[in-house]
Amino acid sequence: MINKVVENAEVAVRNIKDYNVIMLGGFGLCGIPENCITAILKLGVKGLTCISNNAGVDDFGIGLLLQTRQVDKMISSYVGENAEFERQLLAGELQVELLPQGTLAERIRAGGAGIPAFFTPAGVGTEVGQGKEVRTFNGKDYLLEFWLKADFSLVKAWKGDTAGNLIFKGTARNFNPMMATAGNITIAEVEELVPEGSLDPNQIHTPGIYVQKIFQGTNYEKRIEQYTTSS
Amino acid sequence: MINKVVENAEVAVRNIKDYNVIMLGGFGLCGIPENCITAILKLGVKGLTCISNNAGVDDFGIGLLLQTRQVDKMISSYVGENAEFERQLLAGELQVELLPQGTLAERIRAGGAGIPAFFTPAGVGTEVGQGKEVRTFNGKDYLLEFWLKADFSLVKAWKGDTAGNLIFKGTARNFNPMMATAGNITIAEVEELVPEGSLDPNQIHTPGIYVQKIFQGTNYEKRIEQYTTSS
Amino acid sequence: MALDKIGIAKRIAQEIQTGWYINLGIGIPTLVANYLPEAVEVVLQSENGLLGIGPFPGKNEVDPDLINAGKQTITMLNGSSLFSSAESFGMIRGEHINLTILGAMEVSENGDIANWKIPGKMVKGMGGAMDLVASAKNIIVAMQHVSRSGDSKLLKECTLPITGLRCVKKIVTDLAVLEISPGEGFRLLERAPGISVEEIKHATAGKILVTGDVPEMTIN
Amino acid sequence: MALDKIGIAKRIAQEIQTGWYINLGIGIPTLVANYLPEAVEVVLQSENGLLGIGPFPGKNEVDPDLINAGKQTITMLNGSSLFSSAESFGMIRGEHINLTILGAMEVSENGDIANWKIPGKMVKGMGGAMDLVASAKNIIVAMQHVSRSGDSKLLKECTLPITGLRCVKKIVTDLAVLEISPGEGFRLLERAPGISVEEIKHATAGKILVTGDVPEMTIN
Repeated sequence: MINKVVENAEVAVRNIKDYNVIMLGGFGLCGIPENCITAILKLGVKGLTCISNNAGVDDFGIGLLLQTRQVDKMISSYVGENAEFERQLLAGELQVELLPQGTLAERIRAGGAGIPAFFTPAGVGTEVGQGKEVRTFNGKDYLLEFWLKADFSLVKAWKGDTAGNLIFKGTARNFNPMMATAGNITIAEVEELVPEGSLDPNQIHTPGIYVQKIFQGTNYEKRIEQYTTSS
Repeated sequence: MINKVVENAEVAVRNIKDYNVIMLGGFGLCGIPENCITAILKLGVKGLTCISNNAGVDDFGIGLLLQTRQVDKMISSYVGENAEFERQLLAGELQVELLPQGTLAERIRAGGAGIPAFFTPAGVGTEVGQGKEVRTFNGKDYLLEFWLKADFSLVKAWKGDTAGNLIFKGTARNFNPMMATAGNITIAEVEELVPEGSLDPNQIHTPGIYVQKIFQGTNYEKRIEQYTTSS
Repeated sequence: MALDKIGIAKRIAQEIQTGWYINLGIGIPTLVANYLPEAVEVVLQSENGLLGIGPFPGKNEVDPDLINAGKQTITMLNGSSLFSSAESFGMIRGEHINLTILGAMEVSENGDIANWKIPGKMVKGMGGAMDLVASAKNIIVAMQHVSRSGDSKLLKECTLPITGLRCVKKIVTDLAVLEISPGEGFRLLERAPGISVEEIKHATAGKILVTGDVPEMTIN
Repeated sequence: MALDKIGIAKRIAQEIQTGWYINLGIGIPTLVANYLPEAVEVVLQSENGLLGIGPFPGKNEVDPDLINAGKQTITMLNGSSLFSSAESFGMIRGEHINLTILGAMEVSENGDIANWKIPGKMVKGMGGAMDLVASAKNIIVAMQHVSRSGDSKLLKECTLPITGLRCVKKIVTDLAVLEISPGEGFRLLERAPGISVEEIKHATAGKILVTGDVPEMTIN
């Protein structure tokens, strides 16, 4: 099958350019493409538009790219807990577009699935609905929302094979599968890269067709935001 | 967890009424709810609208319900190879709405996912597009299509647990997962019913929330339409 | 005496029926899970991709790849399932969730809710709240009846940016249980132990409907 | 001499580049898989939910739960993946498939295709064809140049119900290889061995463009 393996994160991200639109998987710090973020820091591209449910914390995840001022715009649903983010936003240095989480997820899914627009009830009558087309179906109002696509999608999976097939683990799946479908180039970093034929075809979460580059990630920190135990 | 198990197909389908809209999973004869179809034959309800990619063959699958004249209308994408179907259609005894296969799949997915309408390129400029709203996005024309829902969805899975979680096998998955989400009542028949906790949460194709009734199927025939071998 | 957070959670727990799938917001709603009667069998959804939230993990069970929507480490139950954010919000928009319990900064007498933004202060974002309130068949709000500065949070109209219109069904506060009676106002259903109807009326800026004797809540 | 079905399949196989994901229609298109050069690495999609179609099974490997879109029993390859019909057509509509090869009853000189219905005769349905032709970046049609009754299938305008508008890129028939030159007509690229330009012109009802010497196909 077609082999998608590249050597490492630096090689994988090297075609990202200034002002590109990039999607980054993850919910909070769970399931984020840690290696790709580090490689983008090193690459030094500027003016990025980042589509990601959250914006990381001050010193981890997308927060690192905010510190280096590589991001011009964030499209997210929740950006709490990030002081540098707040500073840049209030200083007018960062554009922010906030979307309902389900609308964000569905717009990305639509981008990958060739659906240019769809109707959703989320945000009707709110700031989110301002300027958007409203239509009534069965007596309920819905907003017209458009697909989202990216120049590059950066996703993190648990296991992946050389053909680009991916399996996620736990709630680290979150936005990764949709983003994998919506990138012009999708780069997958995986905790365990295995030969094709090692994964059960029936258990693949993201078919390899969506993935252009895959590499074995290293040194995963997997930082926990709210360490909570029963005892 | 909430237990969805019922005794058998007869118990599962007994609330289906005359003139209900029912979805039936499967592609050709692969992954069809054999036990539910037999139970509906026995139940004798009439005037059904059946949403299914295909209409079975003369003497198997939905073809059986056509023979007994229990079906008033079919919504499908491909209905070849069924002489009784052809006879009823030409005699005006059966209404048929043909849809592009991807449109059918997406309309069902939309029904389950609370998306009342979406735009798709399939069918623009064809009979399928007649009377439908056309809109241009990025220079390409798209049709507005609406969600599909059903009174009952009948799906067939490989394994299922008492909480209603389902795993499909091979290409028997096809329309089953979306239909499971779009039925007011979804009935799942499975080849192997296992206790909750037996299936890996990471490998579930259909979460149990979509399934109202589940039962252990029996005597699967799994008829092959085009038996083809390399030798 | 006004209820504490645990009291509010315990009262909401009484609303829950066996067989329901439930989404619990951050804060008081999360506490509700701790006070469900043993016989009530429900499934809790976490909108980041899990059905069947279990208890918090033991110290040796903590898994950074398994968190709830509040980013807390959690566990799964037998019968749990994992899925993507698109599937998760498909479940929510498709009205497969029976009950949503969430906090609010303001609720209006027609059921509007505001809980995502305070202009001029930091905007953290709406997360999944707008999807949840736009779709849920049954929404219970858990909140304090008045703000820290003493203003009523039950208003004729919301003053903060709206999260969703005409969606709240019931409100459980430290003082009362009320339901939205569309076109009429807040219908007072129960009083917190020792709280008078007059005190509740005084704390409610929106129109409040009181019919006959209003019983006191029973909280165990 | 006009090509037979295998000849058409062999000629189309030459169009295929390594790294492509391809959807093959029923009939001649399915045969193309048999004539791909060894060095060309492609992945075949079956729209009922499989990437990585393998050879037909041995008699002991037949699995009724594993079929292609033509309902034939098949096998999988290492690296295959399975998915739902919604995901499958998401792949198709989202233009993740590099090439679609399908049969046709008629093609017009602007690239319209008709292949799903003959009014008055049985309607079998369009299956996935309308989604495929509305979305594919690259569509090659495999068909006979003229019908059994001797009528050209390459027309100024289609007479049968349309499957898709302005979508066909290239046509490989028993007589010729042609590409659609938008706004101009069918551009003749290659002749079948021993077939003259005149014969092809005669068999083509739509406008045909011939520039310079038209080479003969090379088929191994």
